[in-house]
Amino acid sequence: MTADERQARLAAFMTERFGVEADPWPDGGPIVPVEQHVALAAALQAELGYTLYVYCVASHWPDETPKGGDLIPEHYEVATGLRSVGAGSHVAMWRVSVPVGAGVPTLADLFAGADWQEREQYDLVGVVFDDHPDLRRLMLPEEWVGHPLRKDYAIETGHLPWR
Amino acid sequence: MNPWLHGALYGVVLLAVLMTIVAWATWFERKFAGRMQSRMGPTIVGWAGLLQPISDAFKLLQKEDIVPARADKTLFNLAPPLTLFFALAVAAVVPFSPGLLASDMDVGVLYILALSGLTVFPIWTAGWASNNKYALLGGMRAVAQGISYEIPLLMAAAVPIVLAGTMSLGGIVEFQVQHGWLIWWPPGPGLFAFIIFLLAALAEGNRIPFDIPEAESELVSGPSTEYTGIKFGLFYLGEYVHTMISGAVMSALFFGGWDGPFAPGLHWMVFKTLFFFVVLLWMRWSLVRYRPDQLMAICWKYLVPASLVVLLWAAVTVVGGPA
Amino acid sequence: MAVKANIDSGRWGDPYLDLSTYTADADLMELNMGPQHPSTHGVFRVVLWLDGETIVKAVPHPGYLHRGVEKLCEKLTYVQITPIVDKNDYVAPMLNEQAVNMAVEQLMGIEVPRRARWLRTLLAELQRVASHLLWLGTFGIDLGGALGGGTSLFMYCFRERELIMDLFEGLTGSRFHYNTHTVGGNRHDVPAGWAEQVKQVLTFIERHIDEYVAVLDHPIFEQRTMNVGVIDAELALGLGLTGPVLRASGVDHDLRRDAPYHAYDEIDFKVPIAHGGDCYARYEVRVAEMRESIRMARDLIDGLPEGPLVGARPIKTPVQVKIKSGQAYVALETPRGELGTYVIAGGDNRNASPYRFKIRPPSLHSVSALPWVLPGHQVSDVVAILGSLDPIMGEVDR
Amino acid sequence: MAVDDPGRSYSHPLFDTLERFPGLDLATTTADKLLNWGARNSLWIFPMATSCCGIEFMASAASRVDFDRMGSFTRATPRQADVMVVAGTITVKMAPRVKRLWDQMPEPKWCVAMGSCAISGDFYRDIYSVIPGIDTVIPVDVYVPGCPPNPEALMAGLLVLQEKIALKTAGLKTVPAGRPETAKMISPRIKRVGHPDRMPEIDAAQCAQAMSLDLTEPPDLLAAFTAAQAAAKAAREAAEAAAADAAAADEKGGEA
Repeated sequence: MTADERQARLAAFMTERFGVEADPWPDGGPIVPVEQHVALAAALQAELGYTLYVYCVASHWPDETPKGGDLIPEHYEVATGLRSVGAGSHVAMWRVSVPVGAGVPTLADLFAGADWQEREQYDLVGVVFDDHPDLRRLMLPEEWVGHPLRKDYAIETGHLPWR
Repeated sequence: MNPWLHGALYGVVLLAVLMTIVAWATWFERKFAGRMQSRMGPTIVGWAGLLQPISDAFKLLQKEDIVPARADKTLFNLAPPLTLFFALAVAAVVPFSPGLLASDMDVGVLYILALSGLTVFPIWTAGWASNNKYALLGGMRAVAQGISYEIPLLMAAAVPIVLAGTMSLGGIVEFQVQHGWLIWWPPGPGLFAFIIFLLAALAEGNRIPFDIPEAESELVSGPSTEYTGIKFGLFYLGEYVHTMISGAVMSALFFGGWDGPFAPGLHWMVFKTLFFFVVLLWMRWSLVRYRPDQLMAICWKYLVPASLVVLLWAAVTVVGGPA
Repeated sequence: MAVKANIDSGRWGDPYLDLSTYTADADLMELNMGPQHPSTHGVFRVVLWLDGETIVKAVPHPGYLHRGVEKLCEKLTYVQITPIVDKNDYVAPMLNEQAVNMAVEQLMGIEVPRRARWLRTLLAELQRVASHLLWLGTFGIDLGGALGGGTSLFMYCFRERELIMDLFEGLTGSRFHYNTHTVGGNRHDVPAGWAEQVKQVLTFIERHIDEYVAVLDHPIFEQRTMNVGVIDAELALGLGLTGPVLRASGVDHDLRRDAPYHAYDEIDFKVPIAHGGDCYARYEVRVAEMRESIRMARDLIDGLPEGPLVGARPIKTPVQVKIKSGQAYVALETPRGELGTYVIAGGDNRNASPYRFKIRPPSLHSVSALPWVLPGHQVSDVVAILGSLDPIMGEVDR
Repeated sequence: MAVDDPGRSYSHPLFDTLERFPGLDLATTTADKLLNWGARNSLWIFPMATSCCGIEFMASAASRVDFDRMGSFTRATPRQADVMVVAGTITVKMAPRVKRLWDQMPEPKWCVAMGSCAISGDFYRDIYSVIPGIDTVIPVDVYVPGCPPNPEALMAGLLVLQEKIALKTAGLKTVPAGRPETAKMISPRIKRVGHPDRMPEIDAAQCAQAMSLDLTEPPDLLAAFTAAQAAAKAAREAAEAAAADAAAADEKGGEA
């Protein structure tokens, strides 16, 4: 099966099972309700053969008012990617959006690799993952204050007595 | 001559000669390893880097002497000299040519085995006294390894004793001068005993592939991790002396000691000793190391039974065989 | 669910083991390996709980080289990012450059000229050989120690690696961080006589690979690596392991063949796999890959097409590369596995910077296998397993 | 190096004994030359290799460059090393460990900062987690610039270090080199070790954190640091004003 065929099958599957609009299919995958995050990953892993855990990317979006639009409140977006293995390998990607303070359900029960990836995103971006077995900082020291990849974190923040 | 005076004089001379040889043995090892690895080795300090060992010694001499705060100070300071002492003490009974030895004990071989059994104690002491987990692990490994390999070492050393009918090292060499080297004659037990002895001596001397107590890639530097300056230098020296002396013991036990044509006995003995030193170096720079449990398995599963069989073979040979 | 079942059945080690429930014969010993340790391949720390010499639980701590590259990239323009990502996987910088430039090209819809695609493929394969050589050498040190046979292997491997560094220096003027890829093509064209030099070097290395295999072909090496650090296919997939580590677990997956980019769909190559899942299988796969890469590089240098290295509208200033919006995930196969770049466009500098720039490092996933694999092994196996995973800390921590 | 070094800060059984006998001065002066020769020709290296420069460091140990030629090789434990080669970026998480390992090395010891990350932090210098140059933590003797420096450059750096050690016997001053702080480069908040403006509180806090490895930012240090920076700025402005006044007075005097 080629990557295009897989993409078409994925779109059909997600429309059918999770009510995601197949057209237009945005870059980075469609936005899926948070409650369906784990169910979707489990279905993709078990039924469509997306068994390779690829990435988990969280991004921070502060309050923003686009021109002539309404205020988009501060939120986190977590993008997840799973890959099918072998010929015509294809990445199934989708995103979930959560307000600051709310958590994203963890995928660590399905994919062992989600453990560290989610810890890293928690450490750097500040998204909390609910029911994570071991949610600690991964990159920065335990005593660190703040989450550097948030947009309100200054890049040159000092840390006495070292910098 | 008064045996005490003789022993003292000979000891001083032997110490001076041995230390000089060992100092340049480190230079030789670095050159040799360099050549094996398509490098040059030391070239800048002195002609062909010949002054490198002296430079290292002066450097080590002036380094700060650190004793870790929570170390056991007495034992910590005692371990390095003891290492060197036990290694050197073995040299007392090694005959370099007829009559040229500090003391021709009747129980020379037993004395060597007893002392080489003791060599693990300073290592263990160092590991325990350093109050460092890597050193402790190294010390524990050294003890486990030392105790296990003591048995095949002893059994293998018993083969020349049985064949020559004496425990004096000088006597064993004398026997070989008359009857031929033990590794060849009587055929069989000598050769196998030598292989077992070589493996066990490698393990006793903590050389690759059996250098698990030091194991730089796992245990940083093993028992000597916390030692600075000249104390580390003593460890280093002890290791080389031990290697050198085991080469000498091997040539005395199995390769006829000073026996050889054309040249005086001393030359032959030194030549054979250095030859074994090079063989050990060669193995060191071309093999990777075993894991501790595999090391134990080799000893208890293969070497101990094999050494028993070889010893029995030797006994049978003596009673009814060609000797 | 699946993860927990596998832990409970004892197939995988338990990273979440509660030590108070563990009953040892004597007290457990807590051993801290790193962050400065001779064989942690950089600054990496593993805390081990030992029962005797057997590992009960392992807790790795990365992050000692966390340089905030992702935050820095949000401040820089797309063109400026290229030399920054060189320093992530510093053993294969070429592929890092390619990864970020491919992502930008995809977002902007730029077509790369055929010659540039072939040259990129060639550089990627040469870099793969160099990287695997470095891995083989350091793996030797891990097993044989800094004062032993391992060092000899290390020296041989570095001798050959230097030749590839010379090739890159001849092409780009720099030994290490090349900055030779740019959005839409390559900066440096092949100099005169370079192709001949490449062929000579490849012949030389190919001959010497047989020597390394001969050096390692003895029972000690086999005993140290066989059945040590076994990662089964299910764990490897769940952890997101890719590249040689995944292929050593018996999964036939290679982005070069399965999701072709550059010129990989135009050339013919085999993807070596092994089924053991242990350190020896990973060694086998990497050595086979080295041979295959040399063969590919030879084909590539012979078939290098004529033509321009950059497109019709070359990028002259950094601010020319502007992307209003969009997200893209682009991946390629580095010597360590799938290196992905996730870019959310539309950031600072009037859209000339990314809003969020995430690198998906294969090494981080490899290292995350440690707590699952290490329990039950000995202290000595830690260095063998860590070495066989081939992590690069610059990439793990970024 | 050490015998007639009045500033010797460490204990050594041999030298301590020698110093008790004043008549031995002459002998020790001669011996000092020999010891210095030994020290500079046997530089055992402790590689603080963190990133890219670490690979080039390995290349310098390998066949083509091979610093074993001049008697240098690497030791994995700081206790047996003379030179710490800091090769690569040092992060806030790593810095206390570097400091601690440096403190574990026995005197006399030297530090080589290899590569621009270790020298100044390079382009990571403004990032929250990277320290702007290793010389804000430990004193550096030789800087080897490059990103990363070629193996030959590291070799040259070690030769420079040898010359520097030799100068010590000739009675010449060997203070740590000190990175030139040009006008264009923004000087880091924390001054390098030995800089006249460096606050002693910083030293104390770095030592304390190197021992405890607890990286919490000390709140009182932050307040003191801000106050000291303000005071230093005021003093600098006052000095500039005074200089301007003096220049003006000179001008007036010239006119008169």
